[in-house]
Amino acid sequence: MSSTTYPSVRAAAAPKVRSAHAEASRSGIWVGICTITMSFMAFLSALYVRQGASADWTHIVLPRILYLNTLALLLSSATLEMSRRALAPVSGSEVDSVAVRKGFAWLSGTLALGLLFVAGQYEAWRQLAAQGLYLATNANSSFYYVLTAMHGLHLLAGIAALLFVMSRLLLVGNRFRHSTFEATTIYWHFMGVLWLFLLLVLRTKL
Amino acid sequence: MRIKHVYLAGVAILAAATLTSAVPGGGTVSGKITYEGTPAKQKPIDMSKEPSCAKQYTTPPTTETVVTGANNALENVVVYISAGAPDDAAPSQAAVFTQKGCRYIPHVLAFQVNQPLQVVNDDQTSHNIHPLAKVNREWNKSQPPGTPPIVDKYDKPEFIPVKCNVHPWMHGTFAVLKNSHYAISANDGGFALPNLPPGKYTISAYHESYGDQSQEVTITGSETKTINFVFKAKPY
Amino acid sequence: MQEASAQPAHVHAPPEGFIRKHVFSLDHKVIGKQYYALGLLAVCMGMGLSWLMRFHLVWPTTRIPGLELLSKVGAPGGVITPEYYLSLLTMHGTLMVFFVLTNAPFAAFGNYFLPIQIGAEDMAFPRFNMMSFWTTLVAFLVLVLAFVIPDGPPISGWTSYAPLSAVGQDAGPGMGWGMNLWGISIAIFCIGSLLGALNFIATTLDLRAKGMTLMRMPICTWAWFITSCIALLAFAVLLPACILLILDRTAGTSFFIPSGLVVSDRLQPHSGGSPLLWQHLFWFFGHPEVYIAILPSMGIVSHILINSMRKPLLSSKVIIYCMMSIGFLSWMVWGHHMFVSGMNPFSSLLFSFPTLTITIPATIMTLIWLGSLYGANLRINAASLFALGFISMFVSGGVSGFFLAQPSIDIVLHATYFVVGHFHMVMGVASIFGVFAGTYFWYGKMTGRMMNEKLGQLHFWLTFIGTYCIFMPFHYLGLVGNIRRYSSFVNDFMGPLMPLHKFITIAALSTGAAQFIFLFNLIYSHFKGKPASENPWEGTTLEWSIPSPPPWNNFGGKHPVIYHDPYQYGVKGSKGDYIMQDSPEPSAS
Amino acid sequence: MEIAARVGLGERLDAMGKLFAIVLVIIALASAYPIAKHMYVPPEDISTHGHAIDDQLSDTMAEAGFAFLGAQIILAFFVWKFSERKEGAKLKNFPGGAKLMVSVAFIIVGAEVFALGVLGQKAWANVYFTPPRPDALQIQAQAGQFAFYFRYPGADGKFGAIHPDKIDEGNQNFFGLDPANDIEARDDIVSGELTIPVNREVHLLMHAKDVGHSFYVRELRIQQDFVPGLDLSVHFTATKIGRYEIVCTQLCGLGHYNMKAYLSVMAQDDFEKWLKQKASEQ
Repeated sequence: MSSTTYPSVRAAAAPKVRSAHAEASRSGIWVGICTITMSFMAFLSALYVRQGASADWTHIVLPRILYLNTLALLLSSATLEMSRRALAPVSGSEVDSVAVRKGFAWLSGTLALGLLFVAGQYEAWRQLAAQGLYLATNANSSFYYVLTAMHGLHLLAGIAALLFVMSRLLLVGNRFRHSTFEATTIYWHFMGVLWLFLLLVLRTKL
Repeated sequence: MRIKHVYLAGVAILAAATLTSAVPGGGTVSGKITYEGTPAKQKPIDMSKEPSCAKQYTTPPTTETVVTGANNALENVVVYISAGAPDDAAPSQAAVFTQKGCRYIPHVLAFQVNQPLQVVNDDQTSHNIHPLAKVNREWNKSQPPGTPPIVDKYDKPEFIPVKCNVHPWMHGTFAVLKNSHYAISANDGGFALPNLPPGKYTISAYHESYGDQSQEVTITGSETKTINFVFKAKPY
Repeated sequence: MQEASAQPAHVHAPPEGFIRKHVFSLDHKVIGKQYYALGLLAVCMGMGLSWLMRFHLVWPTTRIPGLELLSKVGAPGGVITPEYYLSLLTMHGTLMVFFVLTNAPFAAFGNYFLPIQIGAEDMAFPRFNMMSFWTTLVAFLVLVLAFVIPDGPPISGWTSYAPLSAVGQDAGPGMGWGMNLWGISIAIFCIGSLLGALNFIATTLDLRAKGMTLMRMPICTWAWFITSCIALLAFAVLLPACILLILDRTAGTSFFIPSGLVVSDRLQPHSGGSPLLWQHLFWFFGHPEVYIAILPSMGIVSHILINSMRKPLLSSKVIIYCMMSIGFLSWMVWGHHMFVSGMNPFSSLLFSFPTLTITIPATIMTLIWLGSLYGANLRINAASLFALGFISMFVSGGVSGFFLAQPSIDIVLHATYFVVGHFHMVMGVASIFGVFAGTYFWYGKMTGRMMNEKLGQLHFWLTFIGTYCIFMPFHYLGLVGNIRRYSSFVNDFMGPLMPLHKFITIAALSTGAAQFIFLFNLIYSHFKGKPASENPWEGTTLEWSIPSPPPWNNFGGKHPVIYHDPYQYGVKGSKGDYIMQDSPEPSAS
Repeated sequence: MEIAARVGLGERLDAMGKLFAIVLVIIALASAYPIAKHMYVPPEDISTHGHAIDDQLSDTMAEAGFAFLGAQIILAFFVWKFSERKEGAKLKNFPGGAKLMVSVAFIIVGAEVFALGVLGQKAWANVYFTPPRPDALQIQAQAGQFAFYFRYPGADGKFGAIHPDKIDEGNQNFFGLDPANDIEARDDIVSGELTIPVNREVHLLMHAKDVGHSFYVRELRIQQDFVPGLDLSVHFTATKIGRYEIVCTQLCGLGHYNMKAYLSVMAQDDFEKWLKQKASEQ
């Protein structure tokens, strides 16, 4: 999807009218992020306690592909940012404008990269399994699978949100809502940050 | 009439039908079970946590994993036909396993596949029956005093250790057997398998601590064959 | 500010058809009632279970006719087996803590009144709201499913300590699929509660009417808000714990199961896990959960008390700050459940101190409630009686907490009936009193008909006296050393205590029976109760400015503007001794 | 009273406020009575550290009782005095208002928290912060579903190693000892009853066989969980000869209610006799 085929139109910034509902969805997503962070903190404290609990703590080598996945996820954040810029001027009602097409293209890119990440994570699992490291093999592998699976689930929710926004963009009469899109963006970026943090933990602790 | 029965029985054996293959006046395998070496010392059971049981004994009862009799006789050994005899239809009367004085009576209960099993609680305390079956379905039930007997049956042959989760010293054995030819050695170690129709049999003896042994025997008519089993006893 | 265009589209068209109106409704009021109904169902079950337990404890061998129909294995011939007693105990605790104490005062009343009290047309995310209820309902169904599966309900108590809860079937009857269902149910419940809490917070932050500053919110709104903040973090910890537990049970991992365990003569194929890890995770949720249960009732009771006293509290702000500090402290005290569980003894001291410190805000609140009564013109009715009863219960349950907060005394009282008496009074009965008060107070608003006052007061007297008769003796039993969670008392020290146990059982059965008055009142008044006016209690907050029951979008499309602090009582107002929050007339202050 | 009329209540209700006050006072006094009369108290303490705990308990009881009665009676009094006054009765505010309440709470409760929370911790320290004396008698306690077993090191003073796979309850091998290959295990003395000499410190090494359990002897003022995979220990000195009950206080499964053993405290020479007799049974 080459977004360059379109002439870059510098559109006037849309008037910033923030409705109560938009505010709510924004604080909603931040609250959601708090609780997700909290639950991952719980997992991690479990990891620390479990490591201290007994001497069976070993070491597993992270599959290389994880770094590619990370790259894909970071790129997806970038493309999402591009689409946010593209869609900033789009008003609730406009259909099939250049800006909409452009934003949609960037969104599709984000979606593709997101799916790529998920696929990559799955591949990483298969590589570990090939080494004979399964969920129950040892504490380290258990935590690896649990943490990546949890992050993966949350990311799939993000992908669902992306699809929702894209469908809203395509719908006739464009029911696109900036608040929803913004919430999705924040969530997606958070998924990226969370993954970087998890990667750090996996690398240092496992 | 009798001729007919024998005839039928013969057919039954040949066709390995599930009719009862016991023949009155058939051959008999009998013998004595003994041990050599020093068996593990049986320790007195401390039932003080269950006064209603403890007060039934003047001297504390001992464990029953190895019960011996005069001149090295070995009790509680299940002697059965592991090969050569056809499977029998299960008798309808139930094999009864009684909990009395926080012990299992009998300590070893032998019965047939699909024969009804009845577990009775004669104590004033609540018991728990947990047969640790592997091939059969495992269950784990409690039986408060004065409640109806637990009725169950097993559909595969197996030697099943039985324990009471509430009273750790209570241990017994279910011997679930394929046919009706079995005996449990008495305190003098003696046993007898009567009414065996002619044929070649594998006689096995099972002890909960010392495991399985078997010997071949061939019955031609109404003779009595003597077979003895000797188990190696270990002090620990 | 929220002009109509700012409102989410779905709030505009009133729902059509029975299903959309009453079943899969997006209306926070319907959802609130649904939560209430679920709580009611759960509390009836929980109470029934406690009846069976109390009966079994004092008449262990007496057969209970028809009980064998409930479970043939668990109650052969109608006599409860030890493991079935533990099943009842586990289900009682789980139902009460999760589906009653978390649902009724928080989710039910909160859903119904939080948006109204801040002048919003609905919750911020009505679809989430609906989802959170239906998720909770699924959790409930999964839990009670344990009653009908052959395996039976789990026997490891509502705290499900590992490794008993983690090793599976070998641990005993009910620890197979029964336990799995428990874990799954609680995990689902967490998700539902998280959605709900998120909704509460976003709504409170962003959908307040014009002029409704945070400090102008009624105390109960504050209580629900603070509670949602606690719930948001607490359930976010319980959920991972449940996931790890389920993995240990089903996937063979070893998070909570150490090496070399021999259960039912079988060497368990696990290694290296930490049983204390479960306790830490569980109580890190578990103690805040206590405040999730009690804070909303504190708010409701303050709200009702002010209305009945016809004068504001000495200081609502202080009450709110106290609730905040309790909420905050609740994160540092989980370890006081584990004084004798093999934690480092130094950490016991560290946990003991903040626990004792919680007494300070609790005492301040009590003193403010008491002090505010001075010089009031207290209107006595079922609602205010239950509110006063709450204070009494809160004090009684609170002082016993002072014992358990000290590790040294906990050596003697841990796991005795003293603990049971303590948390039943302060967390169970007290918060249920809050629910009763709220019900008598708001029933008219919720249904359009008032509850029968005479029956209400009769219900109060029986319940108030009854609960003291049940739970005070628990403390005495504990002092002597009566251990909790015993299905029958075969211990040497039990003999002299049996009369007290009989007394408790009789009190429990009769107090339970008294609750049928409430149930009857609830149903009877729905059809035959006196029609409720818009503002029967002469209240000042927004819920009294709209018809009873409120229209589907609460304010009929109007957007209230707030001029006053919530509680303008004892002033010269146009309607009487009070001024509504949304009335432009000058306030006293 | 029109309010009462509106909610469907015929007659005046001021009686109810008074009734509440009376009932509350009765309840408060009735609740305090059994405590004041010491009708329900822990059994006599037979340990060297227990008295500190008992003092702590009675101090707390005094303060808690005071707070309890005080609060309930004040509540009753105010409800009596200020419920259902005649319409337009003058509303008053408590002199001092919220500030007073806050400062009172901080001072009184703060002092209490300090007194009990900080100074009172020595009772806890007595149990947990003092190491066992080197000459303390070492006994290993094992908790399993649903019984306690106790192991004495025997003549060699060493405990044989534990092999979980060797555990065989039917054969009374509760600890999973391997006497065939492990000499240290041969002379270990295993008993279902915890027998200890009087006035000698005992160092109890705690081992859980299957799930969590707890060791509680009321008279000893000792309660400690068995945590699987965690080697904990407690130490205590019994000062009174007698037979006391050991109970499990950590829910451990269907037999929890029946999981108990006995602690018998003997004179030194009786204890040695007992050991000999036990050794002969092994």
